Amino acid sequence: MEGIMFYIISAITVGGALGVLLSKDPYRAAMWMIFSFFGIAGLFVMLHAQFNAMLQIIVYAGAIAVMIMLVMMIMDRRTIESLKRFNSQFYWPALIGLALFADLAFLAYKFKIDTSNAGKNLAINGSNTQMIGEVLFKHYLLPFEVTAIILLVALIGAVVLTKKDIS
Amino acid sequence: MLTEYLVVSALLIAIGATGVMIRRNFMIVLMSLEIMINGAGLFLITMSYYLGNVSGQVMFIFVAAVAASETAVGLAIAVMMYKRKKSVDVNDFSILRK
Amino acid sequence: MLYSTHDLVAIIPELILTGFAFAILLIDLWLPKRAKTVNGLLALFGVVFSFASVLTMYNTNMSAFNNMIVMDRASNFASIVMLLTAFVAIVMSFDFLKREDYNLGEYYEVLLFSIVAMQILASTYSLIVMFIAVETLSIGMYILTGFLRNKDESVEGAMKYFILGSFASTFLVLGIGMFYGLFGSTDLNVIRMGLTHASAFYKWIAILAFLFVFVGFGFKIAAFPFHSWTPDVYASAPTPMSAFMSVAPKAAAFLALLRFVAVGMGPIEANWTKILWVIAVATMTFGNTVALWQKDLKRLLGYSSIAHAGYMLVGITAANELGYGAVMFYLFAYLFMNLGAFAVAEFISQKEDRGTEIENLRGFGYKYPLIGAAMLVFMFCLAGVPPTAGFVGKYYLFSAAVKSHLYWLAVIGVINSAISAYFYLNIVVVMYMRGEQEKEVNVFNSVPVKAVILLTAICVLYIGIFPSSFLSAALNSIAF
Amino acid sequence: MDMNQLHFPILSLITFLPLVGAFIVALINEEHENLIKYVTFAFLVLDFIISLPLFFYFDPTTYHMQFVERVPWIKSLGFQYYVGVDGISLFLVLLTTFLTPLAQLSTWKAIDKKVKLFNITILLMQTGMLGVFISLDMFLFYVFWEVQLIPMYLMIGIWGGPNRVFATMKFFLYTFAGSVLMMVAIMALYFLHHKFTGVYTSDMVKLMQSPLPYHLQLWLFLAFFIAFAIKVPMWPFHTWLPWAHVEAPTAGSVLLAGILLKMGTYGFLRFNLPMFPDMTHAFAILIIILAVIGIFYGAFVAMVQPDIKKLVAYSSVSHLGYSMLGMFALTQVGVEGSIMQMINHGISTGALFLLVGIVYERRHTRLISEYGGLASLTPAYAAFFMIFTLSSIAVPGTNGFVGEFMVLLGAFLYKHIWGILVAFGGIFSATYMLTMYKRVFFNKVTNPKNLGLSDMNIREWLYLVPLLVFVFWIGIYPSTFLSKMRVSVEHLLKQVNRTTVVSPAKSEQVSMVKTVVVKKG
Amino acid sequence: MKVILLFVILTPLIGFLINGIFGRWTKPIAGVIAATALGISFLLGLFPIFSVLHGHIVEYTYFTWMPFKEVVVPFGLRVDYVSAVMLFVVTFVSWMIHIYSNGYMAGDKGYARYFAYLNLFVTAMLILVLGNNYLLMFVGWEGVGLASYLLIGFWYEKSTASDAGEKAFVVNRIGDAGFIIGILYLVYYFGSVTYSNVFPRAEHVLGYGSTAATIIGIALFVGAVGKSAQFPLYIWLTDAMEGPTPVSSLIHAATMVTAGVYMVARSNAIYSLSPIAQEIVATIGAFTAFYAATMALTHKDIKRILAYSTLSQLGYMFIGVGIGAYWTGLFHLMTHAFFKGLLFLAAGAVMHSMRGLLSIDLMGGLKKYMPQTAAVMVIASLAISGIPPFAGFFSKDAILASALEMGHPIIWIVGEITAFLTAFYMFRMVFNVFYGEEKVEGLYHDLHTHEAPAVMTIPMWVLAILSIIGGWVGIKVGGHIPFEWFVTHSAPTTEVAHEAHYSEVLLMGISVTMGVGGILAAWLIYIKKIITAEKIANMFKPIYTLLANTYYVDEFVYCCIVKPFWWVSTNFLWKFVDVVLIDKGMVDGTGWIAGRVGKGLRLLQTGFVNNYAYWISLGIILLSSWYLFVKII
Repeated sequence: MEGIMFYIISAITVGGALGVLLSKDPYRAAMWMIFSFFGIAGLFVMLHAQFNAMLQIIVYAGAIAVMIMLVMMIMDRRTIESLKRFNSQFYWPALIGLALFADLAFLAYKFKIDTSNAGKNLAINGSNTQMIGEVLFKHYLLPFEVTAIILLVALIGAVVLTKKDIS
Repeated sequence: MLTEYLVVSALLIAIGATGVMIRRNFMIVLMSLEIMINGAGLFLITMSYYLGNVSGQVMFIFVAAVAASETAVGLAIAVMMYKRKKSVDVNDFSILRK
Repeated sequence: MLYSTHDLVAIIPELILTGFAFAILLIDLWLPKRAKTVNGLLALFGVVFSFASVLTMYNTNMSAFNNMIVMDRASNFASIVMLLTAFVAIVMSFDFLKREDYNLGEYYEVLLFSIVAMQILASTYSLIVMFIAVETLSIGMYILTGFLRNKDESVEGAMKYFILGSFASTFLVLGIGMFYGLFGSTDLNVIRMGLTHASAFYKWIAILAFLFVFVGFGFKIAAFPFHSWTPDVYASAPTPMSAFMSVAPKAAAFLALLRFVAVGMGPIEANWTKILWVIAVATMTFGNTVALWQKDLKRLLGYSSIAHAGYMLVGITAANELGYGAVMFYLFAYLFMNLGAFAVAEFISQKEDRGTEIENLRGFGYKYPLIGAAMLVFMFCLAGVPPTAGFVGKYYLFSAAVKSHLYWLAVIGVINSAISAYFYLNIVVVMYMRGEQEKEVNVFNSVPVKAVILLTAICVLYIGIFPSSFLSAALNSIAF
Repeated sequence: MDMNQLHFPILSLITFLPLVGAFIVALINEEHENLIKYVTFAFLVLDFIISLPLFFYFDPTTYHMQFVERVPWIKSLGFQYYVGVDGISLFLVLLTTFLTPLAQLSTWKAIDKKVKLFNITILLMQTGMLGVFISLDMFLFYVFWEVQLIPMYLMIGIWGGPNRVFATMKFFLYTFAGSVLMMVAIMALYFLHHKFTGVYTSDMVKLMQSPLPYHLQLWLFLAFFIAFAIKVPMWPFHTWLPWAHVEAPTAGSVLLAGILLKMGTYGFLRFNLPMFPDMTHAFAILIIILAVIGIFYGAFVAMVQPDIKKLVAYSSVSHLGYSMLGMFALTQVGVEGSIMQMINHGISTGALFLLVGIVYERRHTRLISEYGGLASLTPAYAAFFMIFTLSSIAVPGTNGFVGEFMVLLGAFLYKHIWGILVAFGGIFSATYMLTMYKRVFFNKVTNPKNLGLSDMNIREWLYLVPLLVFVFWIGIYPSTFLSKMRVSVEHLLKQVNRTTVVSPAKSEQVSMVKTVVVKKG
Repeated sequence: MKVILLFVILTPLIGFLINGIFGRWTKPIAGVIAATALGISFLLGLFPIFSVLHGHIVEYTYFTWMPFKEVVVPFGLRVDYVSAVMLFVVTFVSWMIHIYSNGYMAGDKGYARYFAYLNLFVTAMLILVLGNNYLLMFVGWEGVGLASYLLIGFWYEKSTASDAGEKAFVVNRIGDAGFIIGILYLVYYFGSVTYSNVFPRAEHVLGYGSTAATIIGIALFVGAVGKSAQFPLYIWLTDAMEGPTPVSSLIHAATMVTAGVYMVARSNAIYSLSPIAQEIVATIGAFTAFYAATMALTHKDIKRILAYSTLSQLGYMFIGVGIGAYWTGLFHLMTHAFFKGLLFLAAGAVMHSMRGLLSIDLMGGLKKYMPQTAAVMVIASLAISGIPPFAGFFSKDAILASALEMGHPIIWIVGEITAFLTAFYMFRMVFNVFYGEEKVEGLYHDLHTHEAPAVMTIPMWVLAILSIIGGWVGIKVGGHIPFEWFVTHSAPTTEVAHEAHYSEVLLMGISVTMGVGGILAAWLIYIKKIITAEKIANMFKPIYTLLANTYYVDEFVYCCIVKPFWWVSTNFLWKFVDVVLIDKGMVDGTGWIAGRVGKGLRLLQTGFVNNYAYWISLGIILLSSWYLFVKII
């Protein structure tokens, strides 16, 4: 059962990714991306990462996808739709992509770790979120603070790069 | 099942990377980058699950935050590109070479 | 697991900078356009105070935030390098931003935040913190690269830097994930412990994980084949920022790499030294040979910085204390020579940050004798000719390789520096030996820039002739 | 062991006085060209005068370094500011202080642009050159070795002929490429010495006793060999020399031929011979073959050169071949002859370049075919030229003969065949020099442009006469010089002839002591 | 005495320095200065000579010239029995010629320079003669070569003169190489080059008949061949006649060219140890004597005839020293210095009054205009032809007789034939120049031909007297030949078991017959004209052509040695090996490779961001594949 679920969800995920890769229309690609992100969220759920699954949907499938759509909307539709789909030479990079996949897949195939604790220790009282909260604010406080900076920088950057000229 | 999850992750990364390498539309390149980073995120979560260690999930939060900020900047760059050349074709931006 | 003020002490330099960045953020809103220089001064103060705090706490050795961050001599040394770079870059920016009419507070904010990120990068043993820091500083750099947003090159540079940076960071995440998967932690000390007792299989996986992590660092330090963004970005970024990002992020990334390989990867040293050997050779050779064909000073310096990254990788490949110390010393020396050279590039640049073609240096040595002489010093320094800091640095890097019996690496390195002498000296040729330029070129006659050029030249010579104390400091800083 | 009989840092004073001069000249306004020339000249002459006590207080009875100064420099690696001279370097130091003022004097009129920069360059070069000869610390040696490239590079590049850029680049890159290999060897020597003795040092005097095993000497020897062979230059590493000489201004050629080339031969004497005795014996034959090829090849090619300076440049290849031959004959007289040959070459070839400069200054061409019949127009000039030509072709009574005979004798005593073979070299040196002399000075004046040539003026007399004195001094009474180098050369040969077998017990012990890199968590 | 001996050398040196440095001011009295210097030198030289005559060898060391560890070379002077002869000859003849030159060179614009060079030559020659070791001899050896170079090229505006000077120097250098090799061997075997160290120990160190002695002997002889212009290095001497005639007289006839003979005689202690070396010396000498004589037959230029004659006579001397009868060689050297010096001076006088004309075809009947010159010329020619009681007779006869005595009949025959040829060509010249009719009408009138001034004739007469009486020291007195007795103090004749005793009178008779026969033949052809020279020439056309072109040796040397050498140096060594192969190929090629690598790698920087991503991916793939697929665990 779990196996079937996994294959269905991963098919959605990978299919979405392929959709992004292959579709000519960027709007459609964005849709495929959201599709894929939902798939990933599904996989997260299967991996007992409920909080992250929600995060995935909110941040990626929600915020990021919306942002991308939004930006595309301010552009001239024809301009960005009329772009060629691929580079003039796409077979070489496609081959490289395949090789990269072969590489990573082989690595995945060889990647064996001690799985005796699989699925354990991921929640306190059944709450994954609480567990994450504990670890995040006790153990990973500093990186968390730094993420604040990164978001601020990104904010400033987005503003400064796109705002109208002073003159 | 570990291997299968990892293969999915590998697929996502490879597809994303291929997207970066063959697509000309900056917006789609951006999406491919998102897919890549999600592939890597999936790796973290998988590890977290099989190790029985929640740190991986926490790390994913950071990765997500980073990805979000990157996207913000990336989109800003897209707007700049569009403003300069009315195009988001990455190949239109290739005066710096050799 | 409670945090206390003790933890905050360890990040005082970062806090100071952050504080000043916020101050600029706020004050900038109320500043009239003609008073925007205040932003720069504030940033400068921030850097100075941070620098002072680093100096004060130079010899402290503490870790904080649950071992997420440490303060040791290495991080302080790197901080000094970065803060000096930042100081110089800010000084170089004053008139530059005015000329380009981009005198915005954001520039300094982003700059300060990136320094914070670099300092964190330089002072952590945790891979995930490294990742976040790398990303923070990268985002800062993307923004600064594209800062002259009405310039095609700038946009292009930012776009390339962004795509490739994100691309590489994915692999960094993957690598971190692998380490996490293997050892359940991203702390380098834990990884080291794990590796020491790990089976051959784990070690094997660890090598691959190392490779993926290295993609991230290699990208930042511009190692071949992750270098491709470097020339484009250096050529397109605002010159003070090219200068800044050719030194400071590299310093941070190199120290992080050092911690990563020397501490985390210690048990598989035999393997990664081989990989780094290949990469170091390729990087040096690529940087130097391609630089032979460059016509633009900034672009040339971009390739040259690739080559210098290669040299520094030699020090890491040597995998001994001398090599690590040499890397630190080289960063310190590189700071002055590279900043000086970029300052000269800024000095000759025109409006919109153009006109940095080498040909524009024609007769430069006679028109501006002092600055010409300084450029001469920088060029010989970059080429590694005594009595300059560059020579001493290179000497230590290669002698570390020799110490580890990597004779061929050292030989390839020195042959590379002979090749590099060609294009550096070619600039001297243009400055002194090709006669005067026909058309008058208006240089960017900025007093701070001139001061930077002369001071860095003096520093380069001083460090070259009396390197002893600096070298001791660099060697002592590497005691992980 | 260290001696400083003057109890005064005389060597540092000699070396850095020109640097001070350079600073002072830098402060003078560019418009006061004459003042600049006078000040520079005064500094150089002062430097020469200060260097004279070296000669008078030199103790010829000991091989130990004299006038030694020792100050820690780079403490973490044990590098020192360690200088001193012995019988081998003494005369090279004196030659430098002697020749540079003369070279500077020759440029008073020839250099008409960027006078200030030029004089600063000469002063800097003086410091660099002296530094090479007095350094007793390997690292210090290397620093000076490279430093003096810079002023020479500028001198050829800025004040050179039409192809100056190519020439100067070739000069710099070629020598630089060679010397960076030496740098690696210096590093390796430093660590290997530690490996076998447990001491980190770059003290050359100590390193000369380094017990390096046979197989390790090989690569080190080769690296040093390449660096020095390029500098000498030995065949086939010589092709930068004609370029550099042809394009360099007169003073540049004089210093290049007179002193810079000696750094190569000096390097062999300081590094290759005493530090790698086994390899010295093993490679002696190869180097001798190259030297002999150089002697003849240089002469043959010099014979057909259309340009006087190129001719003299190729003759340098030939002359320094003698020097190398004598050195690697590894006999007392051979090595002494090699040193004599260095000094002689500095004097006579330096003088020849000065002479070529005189006529170039007036006619702006160095093609032999442009001249002819100068003997009737400028008799004094012709006479000087003749004397230095004779010195160059080693006519007895001049300095050239003493050196060449010593080398021949040294080579002969090493292996008869080399002495016999090289004895015929004199035929060809006579041929190329005299053919050139004939075509420039004899026959009728065919080129009307030469008719207005004026003979030498007082300034030119002033810088040629001192050289003339030495031509005959060395030629007639070389004992002055030989007596000072005797003991040092004897000691050198003793070092070369020592055995260097490392006892197996010791090497095993060494392999156990591994360099441990501290990498704690 | 020590100072006197030094001043024998220093006086001409001072003369050289005065005239050389202050020539511009001393020009009017340059000749006087130089001749005075020589006179003083000659007079000072008499003191050591007298000392030697009284049996005291004079030797002083002044300072150490080259103090090597392996060999110490002193600067010392030595007058012994051999060098006393040379000292006398050199200073005296030089003095005469200096005086003569005062007249000959009068009015030349290089007057002071000429005398400076001449004094320089004498200085060098005296060092050669008086030096007490081989290296000092070598100093003089090259010094005279240098002076010869300068004097041959004295009229440097003539390209033939400057060419000849250079040729002389270079050819001499070939010989010098041999000489120096000999010295090297001496140092090797003896650890010394001083005569007093070498000669007494020679037999002990080298051993009779040893290879070492042969090598040293041959090496030194190579030097002698160069300096004394023996076959095959004689080619420079005839060209050397481009110099002023007194120079030819002094350097290329009387003194310098005999240095080789002097050196072989000097080294007799070594040569006596090596029969092979002796044989070679004698054979080369004999061959050159004959060979040069044949070439002298056809030449028309007085000076060239005399030059070939010099070669021939030098051959005789080498026969003398080669067969072991060293005193005969020296004896002939001395007499030859007198009469050949005189011949050249006389030729110079002719040339002087003929405004430089030298061809015997233009002259004839000159006796009427220049009676004194004609007289001394005849005396000298008789002397060279070996007619008693002139000097040449005694010396030549001594050589030939010794040759036969020492068992060299072939050399003796060659010598006798050469004697005939000598007499013939000498009188061919004499008859053509001084006797018969004027060949060109009014030439003498146009040229104002007249007798030379006294300053020139007096030295000629002095030499003429010596040409007559100079040989009388070779007359046997009471069973001794005085000259032999004197010289053999230091150069004993090699003792050979006398196989046969020839009648001395018979031998003299044959010699005289040869001389007289030659003169007669010349008389018949050129005065009586029983058969014209042209007819003989036509009869032996090929031989005549060969001889007239001096066996085509110069052409051979030019075509087969000089030219190919030049071509190889230019086109192969320089333009190909040096410029193309080493410089462009190896040196620039290395740089070019670096550049090409850069140009290739540069293509990676396409400017397209996608491509940049390729390289990153490829880098990852390549690096990881190595560990993933190849180095799997």
